[in-house]
Amino acid sequence: MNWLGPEELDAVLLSLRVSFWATVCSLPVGLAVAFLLARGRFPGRQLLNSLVHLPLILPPVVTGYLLLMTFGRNGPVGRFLEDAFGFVFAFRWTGAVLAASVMAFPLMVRAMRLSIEAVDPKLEEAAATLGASRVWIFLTVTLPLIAPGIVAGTILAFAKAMGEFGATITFVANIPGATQTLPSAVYAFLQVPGGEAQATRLVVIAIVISLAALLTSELLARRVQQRISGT
Amino acid sequence: MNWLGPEELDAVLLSLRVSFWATVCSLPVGLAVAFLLARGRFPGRQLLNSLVHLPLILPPVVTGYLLLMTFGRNGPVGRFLEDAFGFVFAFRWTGAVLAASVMAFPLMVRAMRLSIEAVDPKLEEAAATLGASRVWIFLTVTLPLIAPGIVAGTILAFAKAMGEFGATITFVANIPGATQTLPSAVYAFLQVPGGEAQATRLVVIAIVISLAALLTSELLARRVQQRISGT
Amino acid sequence: PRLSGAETVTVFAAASTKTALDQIATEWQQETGHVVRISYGGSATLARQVLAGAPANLFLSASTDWMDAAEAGGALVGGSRFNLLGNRLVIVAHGHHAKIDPMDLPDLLQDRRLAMGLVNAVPAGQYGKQALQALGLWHKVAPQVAQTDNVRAALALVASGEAPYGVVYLTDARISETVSVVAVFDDALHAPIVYPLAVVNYPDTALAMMFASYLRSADVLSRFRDLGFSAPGAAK
Amino acid sequence: MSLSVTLTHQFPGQAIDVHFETAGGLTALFGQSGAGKTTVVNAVAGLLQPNSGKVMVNGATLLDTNTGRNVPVHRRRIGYVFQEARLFPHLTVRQNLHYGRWMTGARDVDDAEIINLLGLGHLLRRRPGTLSGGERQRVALGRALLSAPKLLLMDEPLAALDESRKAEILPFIERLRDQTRVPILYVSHSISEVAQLATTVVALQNGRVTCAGPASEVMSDPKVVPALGMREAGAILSGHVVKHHDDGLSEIAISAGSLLVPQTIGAVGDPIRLRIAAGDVMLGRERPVGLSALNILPVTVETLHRNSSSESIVKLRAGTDAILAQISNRSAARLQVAPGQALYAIVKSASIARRNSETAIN
Amino acid sequence: MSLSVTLTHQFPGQAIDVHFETAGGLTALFGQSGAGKTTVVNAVAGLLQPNSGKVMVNGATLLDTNTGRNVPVHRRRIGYVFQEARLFPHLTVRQNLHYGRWMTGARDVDDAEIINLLGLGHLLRRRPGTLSGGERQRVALGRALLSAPKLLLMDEPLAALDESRKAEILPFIERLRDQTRVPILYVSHSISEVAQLATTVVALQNGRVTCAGPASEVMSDPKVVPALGMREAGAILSGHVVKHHDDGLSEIAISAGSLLVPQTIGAVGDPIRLRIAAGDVMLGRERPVGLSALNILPVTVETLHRNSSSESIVKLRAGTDAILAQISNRSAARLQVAPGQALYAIVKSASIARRNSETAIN
Ligand SMILES: Nc1ncnc2c1ncn2[C@@H]1O[C@H](COP(=O)(O)OP(=O)(O)OP(=O)(O)O)[C@@H](O)[C@H]1O
Ligand SMILES: Nc1ncnc2c1ncn2[C@@H]1O[C@H](COP(=O)(O)OP(=O)(O)OP(=O)(O)O)[C@@H](O)[C@H]1O
Ligand SMILES: [Mg+2]
Ligand SMILES: [Mg+2]
Repeated sequence: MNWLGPEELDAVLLSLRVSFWATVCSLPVGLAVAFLLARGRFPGRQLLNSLVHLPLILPPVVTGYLLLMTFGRNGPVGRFLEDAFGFVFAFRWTGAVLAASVMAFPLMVRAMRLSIEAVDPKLEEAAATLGASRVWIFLTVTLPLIAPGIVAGTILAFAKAMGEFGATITFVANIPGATQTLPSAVYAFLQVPGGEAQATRLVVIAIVISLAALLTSELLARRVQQRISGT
Repeated sequence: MNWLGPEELDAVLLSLRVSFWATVCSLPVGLAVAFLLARGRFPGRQLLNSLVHLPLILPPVVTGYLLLMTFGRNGPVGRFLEDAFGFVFAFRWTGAVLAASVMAFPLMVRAMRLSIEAVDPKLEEAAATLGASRVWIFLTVTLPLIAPGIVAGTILAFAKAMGEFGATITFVANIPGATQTLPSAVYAFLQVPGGEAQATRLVVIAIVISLAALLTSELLARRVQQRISGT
Repeated sequence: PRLSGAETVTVFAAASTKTALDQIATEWQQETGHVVRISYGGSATLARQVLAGAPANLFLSASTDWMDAAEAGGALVGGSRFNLLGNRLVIVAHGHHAKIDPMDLPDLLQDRRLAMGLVNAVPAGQYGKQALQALGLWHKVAPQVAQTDNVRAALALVASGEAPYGVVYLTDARISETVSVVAVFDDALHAPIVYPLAVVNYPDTALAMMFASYLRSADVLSRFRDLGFSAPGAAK
Repeated sequence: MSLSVTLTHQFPGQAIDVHFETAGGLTALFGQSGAGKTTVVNAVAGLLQPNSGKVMVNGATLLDTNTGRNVPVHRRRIGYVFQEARLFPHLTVRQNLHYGRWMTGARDVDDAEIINLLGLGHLLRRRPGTLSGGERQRVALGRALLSAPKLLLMDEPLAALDESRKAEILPFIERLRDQTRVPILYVSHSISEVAQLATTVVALQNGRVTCAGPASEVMSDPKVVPALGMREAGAILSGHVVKHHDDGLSEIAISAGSLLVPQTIGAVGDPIRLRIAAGDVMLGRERPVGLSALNILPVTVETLHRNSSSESIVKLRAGTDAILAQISNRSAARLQVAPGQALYAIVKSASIARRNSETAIN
Repeated sequence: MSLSVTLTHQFPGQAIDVHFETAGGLTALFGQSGAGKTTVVNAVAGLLQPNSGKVMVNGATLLDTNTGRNVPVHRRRIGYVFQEARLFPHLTVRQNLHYGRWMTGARDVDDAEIINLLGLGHLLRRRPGTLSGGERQRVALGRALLSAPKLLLMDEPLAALDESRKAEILPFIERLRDQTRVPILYVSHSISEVAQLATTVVALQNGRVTCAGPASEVMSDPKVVPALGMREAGAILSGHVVKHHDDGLSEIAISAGSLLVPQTIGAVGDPIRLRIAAGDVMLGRERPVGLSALNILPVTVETLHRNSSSESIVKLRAGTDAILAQISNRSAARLQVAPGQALYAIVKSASIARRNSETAIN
């Protein structure tokens, strides 16, 4: 890709990495939360629900600030993580992963939750009569049946992570090679007169990558659907 | 609300208006697109699908610019609309509605589509044997059955519209009383020394409004679910 | 208070001028009965909007480049452009901190971060880069620079202690309690920091002209100075 | 009043190739699990697009893959009772029942009778989610009946119902069959249902028609019976009511004389169909005396068909009617049953009652 | 081997209040649609939490709302054949069948026999989505049987199956009943199924037990029969195989003598249960001659129960067994039937055959 400068290539690769890990890491958490929200009847359920939706409601910059206050070096969680595990988010690509995950979380959880709510509990009952414990029921019945929701949640999260900008740059800034994601680079180009051409190039790359992921997910979903509905 | 300045009150009311109309206007379109994507088998389906996801993939600023280029006074669609109907999006609150709709569209469509895909076609067949045409089947069987998805899509869209900032400020600017939404106002406060307190106040208002909407939607969804599953 | 015959002037202004401009606009409104609406945003966004036919009567940019772009696009009323304000670039540190010599910055930083606006895109970042280059420090600190999409975000990184030092405008640094100004860059180290103002080629320029000349009046300029801005081109 | 179905369809691993024509009435589709019954019904309904085929109802072509004609499902005016109930979960029972009326604008159907017949009165406000299996099936039945169909498709409509409920519903279906011009395609595994209801029987096996014809012929053909997979052959006789006696018996005239059966509905003179299962007929060389059985008919042996290693089916002529008797081979030998021989057929009145239109089945 | 169920539960508009105890074997739950059969089964399975109740199986308490004991569903080791199949749509037929084995680690179940019995061999790679109704039910049956259950719950497991398939499966269930210690709770609307299978019959009506007891007693109690809603009373006799004759008949010794029935499985000396429906028994004052019926037993009238305006049920003593005969009131009058009277009961061998364990039902 000789028409991409090294910094731009870095940004593309970083965005891919961030989006991938944001998606992968939020998957199990998202699934658990979706399950709790769909099935759980516990006090604080609506609180959790609200919390999950917060990144959607807040302007991204605000989310970024809140992340900074919480997960930054001097934030309560950030300090704990650093002291206990030596794990740092600030100015690291891991922070970008966190920001992208948080921003994509409501989308992922909603998709999964819708699917979980559509699962016929009678099938889970049938599994229980056949000796499956709750965990096994989840793994062997619920999980396969909500595959469409998982695929949808995953692709939404990935796409959102690819496009996330406001919270990321506020939380982990823009350090070329470390935290400069594709959207940050695009933003930078758009801030200088005449930078549109370069911005466009990067945007096209982002679109191509995301759409490839999207089409793959569609194929996957269709295959899952076919398996369930017959043949 | 004497602790809210008139400008801030304007912003709150405008955001409410924008989110309301963004949600209401994108509902039928979102439903139609979700239906096409879930059931349609036409060439260009994947193109439509990609288009719907675009606002998620693109950094919001880019989406805002694209809207400005397309629906602005000098943009092709914008000029046509103004010439033909005297209808202007750019720098009007209607433009904020458009921006919020576009940004919320992928979330809404995905939620509805998941629900549509979960509808048992056997019930629709049964309706057909009883004399229901496609439209009637949709209205009397499909639509009620996808109510959970519609509720989810609606609340996602509303929350997203309440939080949307990047595309809106880029497309319609930040004119108090005309296009200054809550997130834009928050942004403006955050840009100046000492504005944090006011920003926080506005953020809290945004959260309260959105969570009220969220809780209402949950109640609604639960009632719908109960109706379907029995009693 | 909207009087009969009151008109509205819409100003597109760089977000960093909000505190000052809001106060001054309010005063003018009270004096004249006319209404000022100010849309704050990034200079790039504002310029593009002005070029796209936004209903702006006045454009106050934080960057000469974008004012140039607007001018080149024919969006401005010829001859109305005027360098309204200037600013100073400073180094801030987290918490109460003794003054430093900018030349010590690399040593003080060690492997920690220096917060700045985007050095190729945000004006404060661009000026900061020029200054550090002029001091011969840029190649040393460049790998440590954490860039943000606006100066306030850079300041926030310092305020939260995430980055020990940052390069911001004096206007931003002044009233923050969690940061202290530890050095002020010499004006000579970077291109002059100016906020050009121009009347936009939008119907009814008369009121815009009127407000523009109000802003340029000596009284108002001194008010701006009280609020931290310096005179434009105070540098050579 | 007619129904004509031709269709071929290839499922992965299962070919369906079916043709039959009936003069209307109730056509029973009979066959083992997986034989293709539901497939045929779906094709008639328009829910399955067969590879090729033609479906005509009362002269109207619903589907013809040659001409490309294909009436959309919702214009076919069918009432389809699905094998699974397929109720609308978001509608109440009442709304489910009225759905077809609502869609077709047919206001003239009297729902009270059907709601009553199906015992749905106390369920009308409920939603299907918590109905019992049989309740669900009754609602499905009601929903199809109330849509004022021009063609009724019923796929095991009574499978989940108890005997007494069935006994109430069967005569209603009989009346539908006899009093309306609505052809009925009826899938059932129950011989007694088929025997009571069917005008025509179409037997399917492995996606093909193995035998088709008027019910009275098919079900009394001893050679066909094993092929049908029926464990119970039997004859269907037509007669008319002669008298209702005081002791609860009715006298029915048939060609060979008269039969006494438990009180039936129907006024004197009304025609009636009776079924006598082969297993319920005893043969005697002499007219027995002092026996509880009330019906003793002189008959002539037509054929003797050895059905299994232990049993035979004897086809007897009684007047102009045929009667079947299933007897052990040992009895056949002992009575020296041979074509042309004159015997007495002995049938309990209750055995007839059990299979006639009033009290039905088991 | 025992099963004891006590439960009360209040649905909106329908109270369930049931108690019964059985000594194991197969307990048939019998009753009209909506009577509460599935509710009882669900409570035993643990899928319904009754307002109060106690469920014990083979001495183990599965549920006791007094002590708060409630064994989780998946630890109850039940095999539940649901009224609707409830197959896992994402698994193949084979995976569905093996699901229980997989979950409980029970490897010792021989799947070949059951797959064969249920005719599922050619379906193993298919997914449930496109199975026919009967195929689905067979898979559901197989899935429950293959989970090596300690308690079998079967809710109309054969309702969607054809007669010949049923005839193959019923003897299998009989063997389960007789050869394993697995209690079976069996819901069915088919009297013949119940008659053939049930050790104990529990009749439900409107959420209450109207009658419960050993099958042979309940089904031969003429006073109970109408309450059961059964159209066909009958006696169940125990005997043993004496001889298999060359002409395809088997001789069965019962207390009153011997009966000839079509060839049965079972070696000489094996015990066997026979059912003789009241409708299949004729009475004669004298021993008839020249009749095709092979079984003529001397009997004594015990009671005469007027069943309806036209029919009576006569309870007869044959040796130590009871036999029921359903005759018309006219015949009863003509034969002057009265308690103590000596008569002959005449039964065709085929009538017995139809209800014994080999050829079953209709
Ligand atoms: N959740 C519920 N709410 C209200 N009524 C209910 C509920 N569940 C069951 N019922 C009612 O309780 C009664 C018993 O239901 P159940 O399913 O046990 O019947 P059943 O004997 O199995 O009938 P069938 O033979 O039709 O399957 C029915 O009338 C049913 O409508
Ligand atoms: N889409 C399909 N793909 C493959 N095989 C199919 C498909 N649909 C049906 N079949 C097979 O075609 C055969 C006929 O199915 P059909 O549903 O018509 O049977 P049926 O006669 O109604 O049986 P039942 O009495 O069990 O309901 C079955 O073996 C079934 O498995
Ligand atoms: Mg079928
Ligand atoms: Mg039931």
